[in-house]
Amino acid sequence: MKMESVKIAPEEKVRKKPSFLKPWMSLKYLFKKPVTIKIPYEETQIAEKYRGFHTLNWKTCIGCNMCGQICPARAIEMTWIEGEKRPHPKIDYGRCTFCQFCVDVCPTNALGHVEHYILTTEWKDEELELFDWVPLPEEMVRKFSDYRHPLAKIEKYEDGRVKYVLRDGSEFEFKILGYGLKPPAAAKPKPAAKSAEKKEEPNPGEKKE
Amino acid sequence: MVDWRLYEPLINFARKRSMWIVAFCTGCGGIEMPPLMTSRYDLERFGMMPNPAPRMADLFLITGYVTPKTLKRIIITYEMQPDPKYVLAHGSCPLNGGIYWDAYNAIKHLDKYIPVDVAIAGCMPRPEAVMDGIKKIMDLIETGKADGWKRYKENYEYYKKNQDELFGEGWREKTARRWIPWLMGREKKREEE
Amino acid sequence: MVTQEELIREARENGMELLPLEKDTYELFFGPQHMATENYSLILKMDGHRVVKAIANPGFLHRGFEKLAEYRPWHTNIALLLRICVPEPDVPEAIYSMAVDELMGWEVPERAQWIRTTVLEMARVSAYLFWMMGLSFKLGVYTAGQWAAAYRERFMALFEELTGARVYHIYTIPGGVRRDIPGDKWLRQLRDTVEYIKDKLKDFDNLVFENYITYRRLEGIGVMDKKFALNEGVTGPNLRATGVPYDVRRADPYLLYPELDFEVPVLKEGDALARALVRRFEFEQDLYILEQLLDMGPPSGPYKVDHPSLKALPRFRVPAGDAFAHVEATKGDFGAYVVSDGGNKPYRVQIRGPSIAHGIRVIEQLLVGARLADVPVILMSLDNCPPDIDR
Amino acid sequence: MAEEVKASWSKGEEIVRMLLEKAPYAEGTVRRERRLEFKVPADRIVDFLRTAKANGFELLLQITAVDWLKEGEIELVYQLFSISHGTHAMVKTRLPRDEARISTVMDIYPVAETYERDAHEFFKVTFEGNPKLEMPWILEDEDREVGVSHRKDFDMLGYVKRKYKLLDRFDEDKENYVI
Repeated sequence: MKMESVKIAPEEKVRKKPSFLKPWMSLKYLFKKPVTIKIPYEETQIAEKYRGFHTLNWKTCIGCNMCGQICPARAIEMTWIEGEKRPHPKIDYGRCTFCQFCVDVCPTNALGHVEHYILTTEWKDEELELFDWVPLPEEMVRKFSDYRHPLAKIEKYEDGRVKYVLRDGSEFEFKILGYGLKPPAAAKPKPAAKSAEKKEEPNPGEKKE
Repeated sequence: MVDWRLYEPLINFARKRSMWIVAFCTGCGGIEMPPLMTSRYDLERFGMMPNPAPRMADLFLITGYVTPKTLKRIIITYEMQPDPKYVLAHGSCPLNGGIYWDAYNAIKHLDKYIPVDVAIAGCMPRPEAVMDGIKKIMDLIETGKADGWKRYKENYEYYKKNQDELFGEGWREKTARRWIPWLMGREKKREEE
Repeated sequence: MVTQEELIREARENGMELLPLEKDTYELFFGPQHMATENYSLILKMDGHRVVKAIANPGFLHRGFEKLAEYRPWHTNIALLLRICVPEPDVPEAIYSMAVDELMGWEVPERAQWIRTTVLEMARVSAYLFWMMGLSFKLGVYTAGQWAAAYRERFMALFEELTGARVYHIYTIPGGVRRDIPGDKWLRQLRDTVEYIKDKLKDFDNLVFENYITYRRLEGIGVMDKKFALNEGVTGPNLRATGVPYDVRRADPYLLYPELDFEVPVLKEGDALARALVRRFEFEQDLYILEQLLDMGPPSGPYKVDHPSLKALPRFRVPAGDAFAHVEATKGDFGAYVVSDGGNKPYRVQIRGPSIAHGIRVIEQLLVGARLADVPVILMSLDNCPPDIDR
Repeated sequence: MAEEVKASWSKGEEIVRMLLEKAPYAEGTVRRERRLEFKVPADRIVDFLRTAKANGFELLLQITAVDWLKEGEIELVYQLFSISHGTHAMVKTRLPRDEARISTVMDIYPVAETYERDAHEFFKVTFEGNPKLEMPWILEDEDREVGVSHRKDFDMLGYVKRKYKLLDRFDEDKENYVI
């Protein structure tokens, strides 16, 4: 059925009568249990598919840059890693809006997300490094069940090596060769077949550093 | 002469347990403030409360993105706060621009203009994440590491230079005077009538 | 004792221009660092405790959405535009999606329509709870504010389950919604919550809406009449409180609203009390609508349009044209005007927030003659939302 | 259901016919149910809106400016809503881009003052007769001086780069990213 005409509420239903006594009725709340969640001692249950930090299956990521294209904040930068054939996304949580459109468009479902959402750091350069990472595989993130970011520290070295120190002390090390869609000059020996003349042109992503 | 350093742990403990917040919703994260302050998450357990007057407040929550127009007020408010004062930046936007990375009217790196002590990830951060940030700032106060206010004093020229670069010289006076002609001009017209 | 003229002359000699101060009036900068205004400023000219003149000073939250939207693909604009209305971010999502649907010529599947309607109604209920909290705090009834904030958390939890985020849901997309309903458990939870809030509404009535203090505080302040309200573009509950039965859900039906039964409250007075009562009744009606929707149950079928362009989102193109869509938000008539030139980005997006009408001229005129203590209450009774104005 | 849709269509045509009788300079079409569209020359916009308001279009929802760079024109869209007819109407008019001037409709819809201030700030359209155009609106004075606007030829990214100095990940060639 379609109601074309507006059904107007009768005025007496909308109006209320002022009263002196009725506010006292709320005294009954004195005897009720408080709704407060005592956070440091209690934990809230986060919904199952809460949009938190990303995870990346390094084996299935094909480096197609769909995530980089859809990202409204341009938080995703393709990163060339030694030993990997295709670039992997590096996500900057100083940009990310946790919309997870990147997860939606990922053609191989390599990019995913977990419920973890807490990342608190001091405002110091070495600690803010934590905000910019290549996501780890899901099982490494899921190890920690307290909804915190899995990393304790990111150490960067001169030669491009990066060491992720997880919160349980284990380490994860790889070497970043460069950024951008095109393979950087350092990665040239790997795909030896095609990038013979490509090495002349500088990689646009690299000059940032 | 009393050596105040002896009492420092005690003073730090007192500071840590009585942080009052400037009630200034600078951005979208302000919507998570009411749940935090009210019964559900109840920040008053930590001795915190929103306070209308910056003169009595210790903690400044930058709740989300900051526009230049707000930043002017933030700087003025921040300078009005008495001295041990701490800044907590919510979410991505103060850090690196967030989704407004190309917006002409949003600050990209807040740290250039005022010192920030603690950053939280999230867009917007859940109340639990904010509470985690507050816990972190409490730890920093207790260990004496939350020294943003000292940095602001020591590097005042640096911050001032950045602020002037963004807003132009003499922005404080200009901002205050901006509205006066509109308040007075109209008034004169009315008197004539 | 120096006279005023001497002061002015002295200042002139020193190269300053002092303005001739008037007797008994002073300027008061109300906000943005103020609890009541939410980063929005009013410049008041006061005579004692009465406002003589008010000037609204918006723009503290301006991020240039309309320009930014031209730089982002169609789809990702959802993640951007919902930031326009922070208390109910589903509304900008919905209007933008509806406008894009119209441009694409898509008929949204029934299940998606049901979900969208439910999400919009949930957003309305939680926004009304948020408003109740604000009003109670400004009236000094802190208890009710605490309740409202706590009850809103129940809806936040439901949203979290459904959409994956607490506040910025990014859920309604062109062509449908992003995820399906998590299951029957969620529907049961929603029904429980609606029942629960309905039960608690009596307590709100007792403490706020039937409280003698509320009536003394709200009655007769910020009065506007029908003609004034229509001229000033006032919409939503503020307009209905002046006697015009204009509700977008009835006047320009969208989604499932033609099939739903609800009453539109109308009062004649147009003062802050009438606005509060209209909002309170609408809150009740929204709970009733949610019950109806739950009785209807979500129709089976897909939850979004099956279209090849939805698989390659960055290259999603929209045929040239323009469309206008609007919905009834708690604050009023929320509209989006979208222009496409056939590219993969919008040519122009304009969002019309209701507060652009309420927060500038209406405030400026309603505040004249009001007492300073009433200013926050009038602001709250209009439910002025600064991000709408600034965009 | 189908008959109802048809009925409101014909209702829309009726409204258009009625309005066009009183304002023959305009052209009007029915876009779909509850969406009307009028095209009015810029110098008659005041007359047309006065006619429209007298004939049941009570609300002015927004004045949208659209910058058509290729045509060299600025399009103003007056979004009207009629509560009595229950329909939305877009009143479109075009102005030359270089000299965008139009007279204000403040005396018909007072709320237009606000919308006109908005359009003036972001699209540099001058509304003659609006006293508050130069009043500070959303942008700050320093932004106004450098000419921030939402017009299509405003180089936003360049401006951001100049203003905030720091924009990483910005110099990459645009082809890689759709944005």
